This record gives sequence, structure tokens and C-alpha cells, in this order.
Amino acid sequence: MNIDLLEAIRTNLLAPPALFFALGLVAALVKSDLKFPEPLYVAMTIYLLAAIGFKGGVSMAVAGIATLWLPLLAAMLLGAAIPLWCYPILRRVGGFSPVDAASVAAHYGSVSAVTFTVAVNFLEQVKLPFEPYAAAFLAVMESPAIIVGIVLGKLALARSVASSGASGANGTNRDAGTLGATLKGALHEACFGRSVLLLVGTLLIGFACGKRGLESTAGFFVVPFHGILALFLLELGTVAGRRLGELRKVGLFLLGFGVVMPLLHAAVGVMVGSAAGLSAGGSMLLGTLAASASYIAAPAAMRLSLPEANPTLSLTAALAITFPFNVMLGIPLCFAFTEWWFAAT
Amino acid sequence: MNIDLLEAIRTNLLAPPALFFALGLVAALVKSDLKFPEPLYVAMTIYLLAAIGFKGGVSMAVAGIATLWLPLLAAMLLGAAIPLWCYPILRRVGGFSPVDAASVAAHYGSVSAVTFTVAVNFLEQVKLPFEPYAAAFLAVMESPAIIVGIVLGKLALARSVASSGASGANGTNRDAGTLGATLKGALHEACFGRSVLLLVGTLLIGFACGKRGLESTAGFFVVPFHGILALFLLELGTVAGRRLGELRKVGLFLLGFGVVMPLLHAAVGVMVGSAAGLSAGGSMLLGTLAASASYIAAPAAMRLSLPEANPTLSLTAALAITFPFNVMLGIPLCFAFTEWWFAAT
Amino acid sequence: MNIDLLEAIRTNLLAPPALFFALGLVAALVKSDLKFPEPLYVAMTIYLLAAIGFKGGVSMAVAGIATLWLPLLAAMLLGAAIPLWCYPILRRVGGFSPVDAASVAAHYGSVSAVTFTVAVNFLEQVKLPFEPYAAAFLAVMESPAIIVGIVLGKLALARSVASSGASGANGTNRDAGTLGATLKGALHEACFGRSVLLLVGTLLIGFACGKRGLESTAGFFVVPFHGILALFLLELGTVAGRRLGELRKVGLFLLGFGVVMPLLHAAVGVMVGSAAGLSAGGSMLLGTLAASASYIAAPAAMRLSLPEANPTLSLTAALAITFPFNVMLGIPLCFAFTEWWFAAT
Amino acid sequence: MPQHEMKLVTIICEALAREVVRRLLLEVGARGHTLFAVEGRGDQGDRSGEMLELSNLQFEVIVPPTVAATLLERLERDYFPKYAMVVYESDVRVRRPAKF
Amino acid sequence: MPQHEMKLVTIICEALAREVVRRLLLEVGARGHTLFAVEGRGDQGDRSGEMLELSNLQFEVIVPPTVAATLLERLERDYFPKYAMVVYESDVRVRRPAKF
Amino acid sequence: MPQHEMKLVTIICEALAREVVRRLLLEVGARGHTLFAVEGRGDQGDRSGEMLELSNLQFEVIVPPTVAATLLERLERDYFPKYAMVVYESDVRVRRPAKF
Ligand SMILES: Nc1ncnc2c1ncn2[C@@H]1O[C@H](COP(=O)(O)O)[C@@H](O)[C@H]1O
Ligand SMILES: Nc1ncnc2c1ncn2[C@@H]1O[C@H](COP(=O)(O)O)[C@@H](O)[C@H]1O
Ligand SMILES: Nc1ncnc2c1ncn2[C@@H]1O[C@H](COP(=O)(O)O)[C@@H](O)[C@H]1O
Ligand code: NA
Ligand code: NA
Ligand code: NA
Repeated sequence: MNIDLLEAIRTNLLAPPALFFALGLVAALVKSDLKFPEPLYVAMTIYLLAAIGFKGGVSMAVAGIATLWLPLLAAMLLGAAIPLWCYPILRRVGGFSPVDAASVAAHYGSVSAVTFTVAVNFLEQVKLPFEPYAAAFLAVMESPAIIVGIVLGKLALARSVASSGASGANGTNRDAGTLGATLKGALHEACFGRSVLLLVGTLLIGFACGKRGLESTAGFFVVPFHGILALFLLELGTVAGRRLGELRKVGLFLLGFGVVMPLLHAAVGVMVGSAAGLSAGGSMLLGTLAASASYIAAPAAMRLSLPEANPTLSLTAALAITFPFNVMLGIPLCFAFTEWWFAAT
Repeated sequence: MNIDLLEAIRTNLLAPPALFFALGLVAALVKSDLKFPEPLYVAMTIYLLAAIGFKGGVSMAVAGIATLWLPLLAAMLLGAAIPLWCYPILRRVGGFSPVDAASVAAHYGSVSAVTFTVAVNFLEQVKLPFEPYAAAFLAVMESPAIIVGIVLGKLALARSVASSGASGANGTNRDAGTLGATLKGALHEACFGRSVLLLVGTLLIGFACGKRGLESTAGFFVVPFHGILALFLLELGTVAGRRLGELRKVGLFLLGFGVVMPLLHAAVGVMVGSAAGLSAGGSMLLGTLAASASYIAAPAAMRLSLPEANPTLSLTAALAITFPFNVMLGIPLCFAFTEWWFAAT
Repeated sequence: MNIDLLEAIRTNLLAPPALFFALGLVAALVKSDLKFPEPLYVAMTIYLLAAIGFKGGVSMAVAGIATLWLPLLAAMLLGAAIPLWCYPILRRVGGFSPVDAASVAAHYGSVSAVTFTVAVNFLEQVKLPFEPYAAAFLAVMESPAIIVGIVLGKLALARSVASSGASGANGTNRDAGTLGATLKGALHEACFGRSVLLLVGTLLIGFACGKRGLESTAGFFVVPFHGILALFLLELGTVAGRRLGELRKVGLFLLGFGVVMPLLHAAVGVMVGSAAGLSAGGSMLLGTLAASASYIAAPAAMRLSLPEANPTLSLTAALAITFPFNVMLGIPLCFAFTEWWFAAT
Repeated sequence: MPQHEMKLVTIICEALAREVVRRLLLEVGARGHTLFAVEGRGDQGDRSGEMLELSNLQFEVIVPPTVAATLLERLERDYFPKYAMVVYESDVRVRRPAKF
Repeated sequence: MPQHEMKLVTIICEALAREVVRRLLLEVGARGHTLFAVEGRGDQGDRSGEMLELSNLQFEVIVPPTVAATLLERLERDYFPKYAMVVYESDVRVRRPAKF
Repeated sequence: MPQHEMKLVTIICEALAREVVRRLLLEVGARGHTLFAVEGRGDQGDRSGEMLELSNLQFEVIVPPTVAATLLERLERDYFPKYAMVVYESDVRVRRPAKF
């Protein structure tokens, strides 16, 4: 088992995704002027989300709804539940303010598409089969945690306004008075924000046009996929590397949180997956999703609907702690746990 | 026949291009923050034009000039002729000012490369063969209508200055006095504007290096082509969708014009094509080109050479009415008409 | 032999790279509005460097270090030596100021990745085999000449300050006083500048993950490579074409220098390659590298570490004289020389 | 034609505040605005502009003095505490005051 | 070294007017200019900047007061009626007046 | 809340001078800055912005008057001779003077 784990780590670290990510980290650390222009970052994000969604949708069409609903429901509930235990931990153990706790909790309940894709890549390398429609888990797990997090934060704000009485500035009055309006905005953002819309939209497109649609477009959505992922990780490496300096600001607690919670969530995800009838590969992917933290959908939604939260905390945790950890070590660890769990049960 | 038409519409609507376009429309309508950065738009335009031109040129080299000249001449004349009937319709029926009529007429005589490519995609799906050098029609049809439109507009401006006497401001004097200079500028823009230059240039490159040049570059110009087209349609969907609000401003007449004229032009194009000896597939593509309206070459030329025309009218008509109509319904309708015409003759 | 040379030139000029480059030149000369957005330029640069490096690294893993060290050392020394003879020529024959001579010399000792790639393309066309790890020459030749050039320039500046006595402004004092600091900065830029970092970094990645890493990513790093190169040359053609106007400013001497030195360096490179035991193809690539002039790594390093040098001189020479010359004629000439040299020895 | 005094209000803010600022500008009655992506450094660290989450926007709004005052008031009260933001005002002259 | 008063003329216009404005600047004698792509909202609707046809440019030109006056005159007479455009002038100080 | 007078220093320079200018801004004590890519034309010809080597950057820095003076002094003495550069200063008003 130990050998297996080391072997899994080695396989992961010597594959292009982790190596390109490491190069990006190095580039940032030596203060190289290597920098991807923002449009290229956006282009790669759009490409990856569209390719993941589209191929996932085609696989959904092949698998049929009957097979899908239970794992999908499980994934959604898992995403919504994660903030419920992250919030109290962040409040009590971490001493975070209510809005900051709510925001970080939302980021960790939501998911990272790139982490998911690196895990898929890893499974292909170690040749462990998985449900090809797993991208649908990714799609349904982005939003629920965001909504839960915003509700938690808004309730806390409303409580604090109520307890401090009419706190003078009508700004806060308005904030508290329009919980409904904010939630409508949050719901809109959580459903129609660019990453959710792209992923869900292309999933539906793939579902609608099936295998035939993929045949004509595989030259774009399949052939260059792994290489583009590698290049994207190079870029994320430079971004994460440049944020390492922020680690001092966020404190030791968040550093620990950003490493321990993914391990815990991975285990929970694998167990939920196996309970919902997924294969070992599919459960491992659900575990990885649970372990991952969002740095696209969640930040955008939080800045819009819960701007009182400090974005440095959540973004640094998601991008500079949890993301590198998962891409480097979290994925092989999750894999090893999956092997063990499926052998044990 | 009816069944065939419905089947054709279904085939078109369930293929990736139309579905991605629809997703873009939805994204705009729900006010998602999904937005393609301009450099990505430019990159995809350059890619599509270069790939279309290059592959068309290679096919021209294979077919030989002898086969080509008649259909090319027919396509050019058709493009130049379309503004001649659009202009009076826009003036008399639509009540447009002379410059606005001239500008819209130019847009509808010129062509849309993306509409053409969706039609090619459709023909491949329904397995109707077509002349592989058809991209050359696209290349020769971009400019003639633009020149005709500018001449129409400038003549009208000169007339109005003449009739109103020396109208005081020397600005207008200069405008009228330098018809020649303007036409030179217009000719330059019509021949060397970025889309014409790219298309004609890569056509010549393809022609010069033939099959061998395509072999080494097919991995870029052929393999990902359909997928990139789909992604580009997603972007065009968001752009068109955001312009739907302008429909109120342009009036009902233009809405009708933008749907009826493409149908008419499609029919004329198919008939011209079959008269020039093209196959059913080739005629259908010529019909689609005639039906399409330009939203790249024509706007740029008009703003430079006929800035008195209101760009909102022509761009909204081309981009938010005719383009979506063609991509969704116009292409299968044109196909059905072609089938009927070739069966009848 | 003569026939062979003409045939080589024809092969080169009728292949996509040269033709796309020519189209770019034409676009610039007719003042077309065709323009690539900067992010697209950066994206293509990143892609090309990463692909070249990664594939080169995989080939290095296959070849093994034992085979590599001698040719690599030869390439490095060659790069470092070139400025040593360019500098006096530029000073005495060209009458350049010391800093300008040092800067131009550094550009010509360093290398151009695109020129290298066009040469690789050419060798594939004429089916002359070459060492697949040749990209490593490119990687090791970028920096040495830059360092040498900066040292030459700084020494000259120090001398001129010394000879002119305490020249008043403490600006110059500081410049001279901190030769060490500047060299540290220059070394940093020469080793971690974006192009060097990308090339060397991906080389190491390729070396680390070997054939297996290439398998999963070949769809991106191999399949579209030649087509993207062609498109990039189109862009470089527009850039070079727009700089042709600067030729007047740089004078006849530099024009001659930019054509004659590449021929000379090509010959030296081929001879060094064959002496180091490379095949004809590998020697030809080393010749092309020696002949090429840097327009990415060198300008960035010079503006940082030797800002007193006039960037118009070096950039115009590298980009508007030597690059077009090599891409069009230099490569087939170098090939013909290689054939002759390997036949003669 | 004579020139007319207007105020140019420049707002540099985190990119994710785009919609929030847009809405505020409509609310206080700015007839138009211009915006573009920028990078920056400030008390909240480096915003290097690679991803939206780490980018800044610069809004430039020409408004009559009274609107400028309201806009600055609102920004200071409601948005300075929540968003990374730098705001300044300067004097400009336009030809068509009716446009603003 | 003392500072010298100059005028900064800012021209926000539709992207397709690029060449037209460039030529005008040369004509009135501006020694240089700076430009960049912007998005905007105005009387002619949203210009969201995804495609050239829907983009704006911002020109910034530093000129002596007399050139500024001519430039504004010409813009108002010949270009305001034809192009979507916002123009304003402000006061700046430079060190090397001979450059402008 | 009252407004406070500050100086806005705008630096348009070749893109390869990015680090050099950044460092200078830190050195003279600017608390922050904003920058973005621009194209331009000037005495050193067209800088069309396709590649970094041919691009410009525009820095905008809000500083107290004394810092502005130092900054301009340093730019003129050390950088005008070496880099393609245009610099100007203008007056702006801010709400939170402590930020600059
Ligand atoms: N002194 C300054 N001058 C110009 N721009 C500034 C200045 N300080 C901050 N900024 C800009 O405002 C953004 C937010 O500032 P801050 O909230 O201080 O981090 C920064 O990222 C910069 O783009
Ligand atoms: N009040 C304003 N402040 C700043 N920019 C404006 C303003 N009004 C218009 N603009 C800019 O000028 C462009 C053209 O304006 P318009 O002709 O009114 O549509 C808009 O797209 C904006 O970028
Ligand atoms: N008069 C001017 N107004 C605005 N920007 C200018 C002006 N002159 C030069 N520039 C900008 O400063 C850069 C460098 O100028 P130069 O050193 O004169 O070539 C140019 O590329 C322009 O972006
Ligand atoms: Na998660
Ligand atoms: Na047409
Ligand atoms: Na060289």
C-alpha cells in the first residue's frame, strides 16, 4: 500500500500537468517576466470548460438519465453540505468573522474544474476506469455551496445589524432590508455566472447532439485537450506562485485548513460516491471535486453578493494553498484512499 | 418534401454550430457575464478566414483555373448586383435616407464567412457533395457589393449637395469635390481590408503550395476547424444576443427586410449557381453566400468611406437579424430549395 | 550544385512558412488594417517555445546525456564567441558607438526560435535527417551572447566615464559604480527572461517525463505545430514589413551587416557542428542558429541592462533585415553550404 | 464654440466590482462612461491582471459638478469600505455640455 | 527644471474611426499621440468591446494650446456629426515643451 | 467630506522599461500606481503594440506634490535620455489623502 502511494505520487508528479505547474511556480519565485496575457487565460478557461462540458454531455446522452440521477443528487447535496461544517470550524477554530467564514466555506464547497481535469488525467495514466459523464458532477457542484455560503453570510450580517440596533448609516439598513433582493442576485450569479453557464450549457449541448456532434468537433475538443491543460497549469503556476507572498497575511490556521480539509473532503467524497453506486474511478473523481476549492465561480459570486468578506483570505486559500496541494499531492492521496476504501468494502 | 425540410432543420439545429450559437444567445439574454475578450474574437476570425482561404486555395490548385472562371465571375456579378435592387427597396419601401440605403445594400451584397462555413458544415452532415474550391466564391464576393454601395451613397450625397446649392460649410464641399479620392480610399479598403486580404491572400498561398502545403499544416487548418467554428458561434451568439435590444430602434421594416431578402437572395444564388454549371451543393453554397450579410468587411469600409450612414441600422440588420436567421433556418431552407430546384430542372 | 540551390530556394519559398511571411509583408506594405492583437502574439510565442522545448526535451531523454554534452558545449561557445568578432566590426567598420556595437553584437550572437523552426520545417521537406534534440542548441544559445554583449557594453561605459573624469551627474557615477549589480541583473534576465525560462523549463519537463508525457500531449504540441508556425510568420511578416520604413534610418552598413554576417555565421556554425560530430542536418540547424539574430530575449535584456544603446538599430537589423533574409534565402543557402561541406569533408 | 466646465471622475477598482459600479453610475445619473482593464499596485497588494479575480478596471466618467459630488459621496459611503478602490476627480472642458 | 503648460485632448471614439482620427491629428500638427482600446456606454448605447465594430478607442494627445483649439474646432465641425465620439480638454504640465 | 489636492503623474514609456519605472516609483515613495498597455506615435516613430518590444505602457500615479516633484526630477535626469518616454503632471482631488 505504501509503495502504491509513492508510485501514485511519482506518476502524478512526473506527468505534464504537475510539471508545467511546477515550472510556473518556479517562474514566479525567480521573478521571471513570464506572464500570460489575460485574454489567453480567459481563452483557455473557456476552452477547458466547454470541452469538459461538451464531452460530459455526450457521455450523459450515452449513459441515459436513469443511471445519472442518484450520483448527481449525491454530488449536489455533498457540495451544499460542505459549507455547513466549514463555517463553524472557520468561526470557532479559526476565529474568522461571520462573513469571512461564510465566504471561505462557499469556496471550499464549490469546485475547481482544473483540479478535476488533472484527476481525470491521472486516472487515464493509471488506467483506472471511471464514469465518463463525471463532468456532470463538476457542473452540479459549482453553485449549491455558493448559495449556501451567501445565505450564511447574509444571515450573519442581518443578525449583527439587528443586535447593534439601527446602526445609523442607511447603507447597512439597505443591506439588511433587501436580503431577498441579494439572494435573487446571488442565485442569478450562481446559475448564470460565466463558468456555470459555460459548463452547464455545453453539457446540455453535448447531451443534445450526442456522439455525432462529438465526431465532427473531436479535433478541437479532444485532440489538443491534454496539452492545453498543461499550458494552463503553467499559467496557474505563475499566478499561484505570485500569491505565495500573501501566505504570511492569511495566517497559519488557514494554511492548515487549506491542506487538512481537502483530505477530509476527499475521503467523504469517495465514501459518498461509493454509496451512490459509483465505480472506484468515479468515486475518486467525486472525492477530488469535494476536496477542490473554487477560484472562478465562487470569488465572482462573493464579490457581488457578499462584498463585506475579505477576498484575500478565500482566494489565497483556494489558489495558493489548496489548488497546488491537490494538483501535486491531493490527487494521488485521494487515489490511494479510494483503492483502500474499495478494497476494504 | 415537407418532411425533408423539417428533417433538414432538425439536422441543422441539433449540430454543434447552431447549438453553440443558441447558448450564446441565451447567455446574452440572461445577462450572464460570459464574455469573450476581443483578442480571442480577432484570433478566431483570423484562424477561420486563413483556414477557409488556405484550404480553398489548395482545392483551386487541384481543380485548375479552366473550371473556375465561370462560377467565379457569376459569383462576383451576383454580389455586385444585389445592392442594385436592395437600394431602391430600402429607399422606397423602407423610406431610408440615400446613404443609409446604400450602406445596408452594401452589407447585403457582401458576404459572411461564418454563415458560409456553417453551410459547409451542414452539407457535410447531409452528405451532399460540393465543389471544394467554393471558398473562392466567398473571397470574390466580399468586395464588389461594397464598392457598388459606396458609389451609390456618394452619388446620392453629390446630388444632394448639388441640389441644395453651395451649402455653406466647406466640409460638404470637400466631400463632394473629392469623390475620386474617396473612391480610391474605398477601393483600397475593399481590396486590402483585413478580412479580404486574409481570405484572398491565403487562397493564393493555398493555390501556390498545393496539396503538399496542406499536408504539413492540416493538423492546424483542418483538424480543429469545426470545433473552433462552434466556439466562435458561441461568441457570436452573445454578441448578437446583446444587440437584440437594438431591434426596437431599427423598426419593423428592417426586421422584415433582414428575413425576406436572404430568402430571395438564396433562391437567386441557387439559380445562378446551377446556371453557371455548379453542382447542387455548390449552388446551395452560392445561395447561402448571396443570402448572407457582411458584418466585418462592410462595416469597416462604410465607416471609412460613407461615415454619414447610420451604422446601427446595418450592423443590427446583418448581425442580429440576418445572421441568426441564416444560421438557424436560412441554411436548411436554402438546402430544401436547392433540392427542389435541382429536382425540377 | 547550382540546380540544387535553386531547387532548395524554390522548396523553401513555396512552403507555407515563407508564403505566410510574404503575405504579412504584403499586408504591411499595402497598409492593410490586418493586425494581430498583442495577446495573440504572446500566446503564439508561448506555444512555439513550449512546444519546441518540450519535444526537444523528450528527444534529449531518448538520446541520453552522453551524446549531448559535446555539441551543446560547442553551441554555447559559438554563441558566446560571435559577439566578440561582431563588436570590433561594428565599431571600426560601422563606426558604431561602443554601447550600440555591444547591443547589436549581442543580438547576433543570440538566436531566433522561429528561424530555427523554419529550418526544421525545411529539413523535413527535403527529408534530411537531423538530431531530434537540436532544440537544446536553441535553448543554450540564447543567453551566452547576451551576457557577453552586456559585459562589452558596460566595460566600454566604465572606460568612457573613467576617461572623461568625474563626469558630474551622479547618474553616470552610479552606472559605472555598480557594474557588479548590473551584471547580476543581466544574468538574472538572461537566465530567467520569459523566452529562456520557457524554453529551458519545458526542455527539462520533456526530459523528465519522456516519451510517455509526449504521447498524451502530442495532440497539442505536435499536431497543430506547423500550422501555428505559419500563422505566426504571417504576423511576423506584418511586424517586419511595418519596420521596413526604419531601414532608411539605420544606414547601408547595417543593411549589409544584417545580410553578410548571417551567411558567415551560418558557415561557421555548420563547420563547428560537423567538427562536434553532428550529422549534416544537425550541423545545418546549428548554422541557422548562428546565422539568426534574437528579437525577443536580447532586446528585453538590453533595455534593462544596457539602456544607453539605441534599440532601433538592433531591432531593425534583427527583425527587418536578418529575419526575413534567413526565412527566405538564408535557410536554403545554409542548406546548400552544408551539402557542399559534408560532401567535401 | 465656447467650452464648458465638467468634472472627470476616475474610478480604479477591482474587476469584480464592474456591475456594482456600473449600476451606481446609472443611479446617480451619469449619461455615459468609459472603462478599460488596468493593472496596479496599492495597499491591497499587486493586482497583476492575469485573471479577472486579480484585475482592476478604470472607469472614467464625465459629469456635471453636482453629479460628481453625489457620485463621490456615494462611493465614499457605500463602496470604499467594501472594494479595493481609488477615486479622484479633475477638471475638464467639453464642447457639448448637453451630452453630459 | 520649470514646468510648461500644455493641453491634453482626450478623444473617445468608435474603433472604426481610428484612421480618420489619426489623419486629423497629423493634419493639425500633433507631434505624437497615445491610444488604447476602451469599452463604454453613451447615447449610442453600449459598446461592449468584443468586436472591432462595437469597440471604442481613447486617443490622448498633448499639444500646445493653439493646436488644441484647432483640433477641437475641426473635431466639432467635421466629425461630431458622423462618428460616435466624446472629446474633452484638460490642463497638464510637461518638462520638455519642445517635444509637443 | 472635503477634497484634497494631489498630483497625477502620467508616464508613457516603452514597455521594456516596465521594471525600471516600477522600481523608481517605489524608490520615490509612491504608495501605489496603475498601468496599462497603450499604442502610440511620437518622435521615435510608430509603436503599434503588436509585440512587447514595440509596445508602450502608461503609468498613472497619484502622489502628494512633493513626491511628484521628486519623481519628475528623477525621470528627467536619469530616464529621459535612455528611454522613449512622455511624462506629464496634472491636478486631481481625492477624498482619502492618507492613502497616497
Ligand atoms: N497612488 C496610486 N496611484 C495610482 N493608482 C493607484 C494608487 N494607489 C492605488 N492605485 C490603484 O488602485 C488599485 C486599488 O488600490 P488599493 O485599494 O490601494 O490596493 C490598485 O491596484 C491600483 O491600480
Ligand atoms: N459621460 C461620459 N463619460 C465618459 N465617457 C463617455 C461619456 N459619454 C460617452 N462616453 C464614451 O464615448 C463613447 C461614445 O459616446 P456616445 O456617442 O454618447 O455613444 C461611449 O461609448 C463612451 O465610451
Ligand atoms: N504629443 C503626444 N501626446 C500624447 N502621447 C505622446 C505624444 N508624444 C509621444 N507620445 C507617446 O509617448 C511615446 C514615446 O514618445 P517618443 O519618445 O516621442 O517616441 C509615443 O509612442 C506615444 O505613445
Ligand atoms: Na469542494
Ligand atoms: Na450577401
Ligand atoms: Na545568432
